[in-house]
Amino acid sequence: MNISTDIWVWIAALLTLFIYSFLYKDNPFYKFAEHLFIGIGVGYTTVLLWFNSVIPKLWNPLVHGTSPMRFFLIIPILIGALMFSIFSKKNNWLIRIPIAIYIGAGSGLAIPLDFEGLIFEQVKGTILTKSMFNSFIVGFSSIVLFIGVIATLVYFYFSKEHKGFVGKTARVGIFYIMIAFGASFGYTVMARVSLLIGRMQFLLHNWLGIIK
Amino acid sequence: MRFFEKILKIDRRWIFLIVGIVVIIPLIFPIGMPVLTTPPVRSLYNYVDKLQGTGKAVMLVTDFDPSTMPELLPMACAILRHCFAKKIPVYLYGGLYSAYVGMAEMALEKTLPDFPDLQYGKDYIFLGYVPGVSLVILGMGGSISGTFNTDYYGNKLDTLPLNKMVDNYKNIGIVIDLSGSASPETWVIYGYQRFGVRIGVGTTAVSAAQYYPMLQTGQFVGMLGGLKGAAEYEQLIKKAGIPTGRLEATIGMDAQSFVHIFLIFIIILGNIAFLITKKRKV
Amino acid sequence: MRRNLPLALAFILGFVMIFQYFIPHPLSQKFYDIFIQQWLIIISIFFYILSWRSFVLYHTNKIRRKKEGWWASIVAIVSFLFMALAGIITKKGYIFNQMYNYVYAPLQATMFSLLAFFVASAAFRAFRARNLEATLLLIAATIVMLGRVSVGSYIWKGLPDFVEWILEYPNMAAQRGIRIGVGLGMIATSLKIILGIERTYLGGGD
Amino acid sequence: MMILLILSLSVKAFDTPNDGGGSITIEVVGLNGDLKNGYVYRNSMEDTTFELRGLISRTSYKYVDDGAENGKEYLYKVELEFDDTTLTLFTGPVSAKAQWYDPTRTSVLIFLIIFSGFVLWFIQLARKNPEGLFIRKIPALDAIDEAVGRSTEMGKPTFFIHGLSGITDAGTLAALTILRRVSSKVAEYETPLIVTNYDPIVMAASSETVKQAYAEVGKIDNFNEKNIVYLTYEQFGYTAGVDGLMIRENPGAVFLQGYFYAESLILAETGHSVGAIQIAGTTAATQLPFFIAACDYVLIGEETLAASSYIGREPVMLGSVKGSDYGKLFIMIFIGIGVIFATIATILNIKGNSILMNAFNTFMGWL
Repeated sequence: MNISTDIWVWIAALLTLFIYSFLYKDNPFYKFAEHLFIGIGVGYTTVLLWFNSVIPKLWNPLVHGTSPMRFFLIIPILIGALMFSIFSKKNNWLIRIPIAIYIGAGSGLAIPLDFEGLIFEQVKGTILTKSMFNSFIVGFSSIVLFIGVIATLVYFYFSKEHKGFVGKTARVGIFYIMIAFGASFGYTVMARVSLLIGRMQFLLHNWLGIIK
Repeated sequence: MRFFEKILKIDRRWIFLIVGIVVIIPLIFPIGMPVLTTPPVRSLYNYVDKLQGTGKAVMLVTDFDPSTMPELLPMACAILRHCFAKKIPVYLYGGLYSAYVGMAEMALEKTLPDFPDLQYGKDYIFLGYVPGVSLVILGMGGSISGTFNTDYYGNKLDTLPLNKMVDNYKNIGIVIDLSGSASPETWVIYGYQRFGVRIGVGTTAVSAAQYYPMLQTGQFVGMLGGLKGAAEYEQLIKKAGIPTGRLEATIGMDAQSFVHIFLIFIIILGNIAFLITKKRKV
Repeated sequence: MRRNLPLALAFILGFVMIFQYFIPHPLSQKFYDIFIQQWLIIISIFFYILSWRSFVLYHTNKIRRKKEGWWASIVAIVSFLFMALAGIITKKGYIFNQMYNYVYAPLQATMFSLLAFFVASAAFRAFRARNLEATLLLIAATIVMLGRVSVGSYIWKGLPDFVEWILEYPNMAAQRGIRIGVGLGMIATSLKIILGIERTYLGGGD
Repeated sequence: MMILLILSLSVKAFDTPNDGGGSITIEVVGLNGDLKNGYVYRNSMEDTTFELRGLISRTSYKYVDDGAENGKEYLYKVELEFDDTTLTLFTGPVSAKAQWYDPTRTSVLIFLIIFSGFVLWFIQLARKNPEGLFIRKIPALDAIDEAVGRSTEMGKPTFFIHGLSGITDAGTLAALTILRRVSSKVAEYETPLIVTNYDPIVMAASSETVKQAYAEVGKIDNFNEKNIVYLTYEQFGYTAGVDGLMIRENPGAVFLQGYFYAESLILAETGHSVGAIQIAGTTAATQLPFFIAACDYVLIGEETLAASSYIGREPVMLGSVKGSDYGKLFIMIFIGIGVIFATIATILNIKGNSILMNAFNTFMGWL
C-alpha cells in the first residue's frame, strides 16, 4: 500500500466516491458534489466564454484594434443587448430579435449542410458499396444493406397507413432498426466499461496505491 | 419458482454492486487472459518493427485528453516500449492542442524507468505544444526544428543529435496518431497526402468504426481500436520479450471481459425467469 | 411588429445564408467571416446573461426561502464565483488548473462512468424476449457484446468478423434510413422557419 | 527517349476553378511515374526574378499556388528533375479570379429546389383541402395524455427534460411543441410541471411556451416561473443536476426531448428508478438504443420532428410532413435506380465495356 499524500488527489478521490454514492441512494454527499459540479460548470463556461469570445471578439478589436471596421461591432452589441429586455415586463418581446437572427441564420446555414452531410453521403454510401460482386458475401451484404435502407425509410413514411405491402415493408424496417439498436448498445458497452476501469484505476492506483 | 419472480424484481443496486466488484477484482489480481491479435494491429506493429536499424524515427502523437485516457494511454506506453527496446528513435509529440501534452508526459513517466540506458536527445525527443494545428503538420514537412524551435524542456532542437539526422518527414518512418477525435484524418490529409509520410492510428472503440474505410484504402498503415487494440499491442511486445511493465490494457481487458460475461449472464437469467414466470401465469 | 419583425429577420437571414453557400466569391466569404464568426458570436455572448440570471435566481431563491437542502445552493453559487474569478483573474493560472484537473475533470469522468452501471441495469431489465422486435434487439446486443471481447473468439472463431458484418450492413442500413429521415425532417423544419410557418421559437402568443 | 519526353511534356497554368479566387493551379501534362522533383517558381511580371513557390505533387502532377492576388498576372517556371536530366518549362501569363457561383454545388441546388418544391406544394394543397391529409398513428405521442394523467392520479409532478441542443436544432423546436401539449394538459389537471434546461435561449422559449399554454386553459395564476429551471451549460453537470432533482421531486411522468449525448441513459435510468412513466424522443441515432431500453415510449428520429404536425393537426404542418415523405420517396427511387445502374455497369465492366462504369463514376463524383 502506497497511499497518496497529495491533497488534490484526495479531493478528486473523495468527489469520485461522492458521485458513486448516488448509486446506493441520494444523500448529502452526492448533493454536495452535484451542486459543486453545477457551480464549477457554470464558472468554467464563463471562463471559456471570457477567453475564447469576449477577449478576442470584443475586447481586442475594440480596445487594441486600429481598423475603422471595428466600430461596426456596435451593431451586434446592440442586438445582443436586447437580451436585457427580459428584465422588462412590457418590452420583453424584444428578446425575440436576437433569437430570430440566430435561428434564421442557423436555418439557412443548416439546409445545404444537411443535404451534404445527412442525405448525399448516406445515399452515395448505399449505392456504392465497396468492390461490389467481388464475392458472393459482399454482393449479398450489399443487398441486405439496400433492403434495410429502403425498409427503414418506409417505416418513416408518415402519410400512408402501415397496411398491406407498405405495412409489411415498414415492419421489416422496424426489424432492422431493432437489430441496429441492439448492436449499437452492445458496441457501446465496451467504451463505457473502459471509463469505469479508468476511474477505478485512479482510485486504486493514484489514490490508494494498492496496484502499481 | 419463487426464485425466478424474485430475480425479476431484484433491486438494481445488487447489479451495480456486482459490476463494481467484477471491475475491481481483475484490476487487483490480474489474470492476463490471452488476447488474439488482429490484422490492423499486427500490420502497425510489423511496420514499426521493421524500422529497427534503418535510422528512421517514429513520431508518436498524443492527441487526446483525460477523458479518453483509459483507452489511449496504454497504447502510447506499449508503442514507446516497443521503440525504446528496439532502439528505434522516437519523436514524442504532445499533440495538436495544448491540453494534450500532459498525456505524453504521463506515458514517459510510466515507460522510462524500464529503459535506464536511453539518452535524451539521441534516442528520443519530446516535442511540446505549438499553436497552428494543421499548419504544424505542414511545417514539419519543411523542418521540425524550424516549426518547434525548442523541445518540451526548452532545449534548442538543433543542438540535439537526433534532430540533426531527422529534421523533416523524410527520415520519419511513421507518424502514429493516438486520438479520440478526428485528428487522424488531418494527419492523413496534410502529412500523408502532401508529404507522403505514413500514418498509423490508435483510437477509441467508438471511433474505430469510422476509420475502417481509410484503413482499407491504405491511408493508415494500421490501427489500434480501443482497449482491445492496446491489449493486442501489449501482447505483441510481450511475445517479443520486451519489458512490458504492468499490462494495463490487457488487465483492463480482463475486467472488460468479465463485465461483458456478467451482462450476458444476467440477460440470459432475466429471460429464463421472464419466460418461466410468464408460462405459470397463463 | 412584435411578431412580424422577428419573422422578417429570420426570413431574410435564412435566404442570405443559403445563397452564401453557393457563392465562392471573396465578398461572400467576407460576409460569412464577419457575420458568422464575429457578429453571431458576439450576440451569443449576451445569451449567457440569461443563463447567469436564471442560475443565480434559482439558487438565491432557495437560500432565501431556506428550502430543504438550501446549503447546497450556497455551494453552487460559491463554486461558480470561485471558478470564474480564479480563471479570469489568474488568466487560467495554477489554482484554475488544479480545480480543472482535480475537481472538474474527475467529477465529469465519474459522472460519465456511471454509464457502466446503468448499461447493466438497463440491459437486464429491457432485454427480454417479449416479442419478435425485442428478441432481435436482445440477440443483436448479446452477439455484439460477446464478439467484442476475447472470449467471443474462443466460442466461435468467426464471431468477431460476424460482429463486424452486423455493424457494417444491417446496423448501417437502419442508421442510414434514420439519418436520411432526420435530415429531410430537419431541412423541412428549417424551410418552415425561414418561411415563417414554424414559429415555436417565438414561444407562442403574439 | 529524351526527345520523346520533351515533346510530350507541357505545363499548364490556370485559375483554380470554383473558388473565392487567390489561387492558380499549375499542372504538368504528359508525365508518368519517374519524376524525382518538380519545383514551381513564380514571377509577378514586375521584375525579372522567379521565386520558389513549392513542389509539384508526385501523385497528381499538380501544384496549387494559394498565394496569388486576384487580377494580377503571373509567369510560372517549372523545373522537372528526372533521374538523368532536368527540364525547365515556362507558362503564363495567368491570373487568379473569383467566381460568383460554385458549380460543384449544383447537385445540392437541384435537390434543394426539388425538395422545397415538394414541401411548398403540399403545404399549398393542405391549405386548400385540409381533409385530404392522412398521418399515421405515432403511439408515443398518444401516450402523452395518459402519462400526465397517471402522474396526476399519483399526485406527483411531471418533468420535462430538454436535451443539449440549442434553439436552432429542429429537434429542440419539436420538443417545444411537445412541451406545449404537455403543459396544457398539466395546467388542466393542476399538477406541478418542472422543466429543466441546458441552454439559456431554449429556456427563454420554454418559459414563454409554458406560460402561453397555462393562459390558454385559463390557469395563468398557477404558472410558476421558478419551475422552469436552468441548471448549467455543462453536459455532465446538467446530468448530475437533473438526476438530483428527479430523485428529490419524485416525478410520476418524465419527458426527455431534444438532442442527447451519452447522458441519455443516466437520465433515463434515474427516471425509471423513481418509477416514472417515461416518454423520450431524439434525433440522435446513437442514443436511441438507450432510450429504447430504458423508457416506456420513444419517438424515433424523424417521428420527433413529425410530432409538431401530429399534435397540432394544422393543415400547413401536415402538408410539410407529406412533402418530406415525397422527398423520401424520391430518394428511395433515386437509390433504386442508382443500384440497378451500378449493377449493370459493373457487370459490363467485368465483360470489358467500361463506358457505363465511367459514366456512373462521373455522376457519383458530381453528386
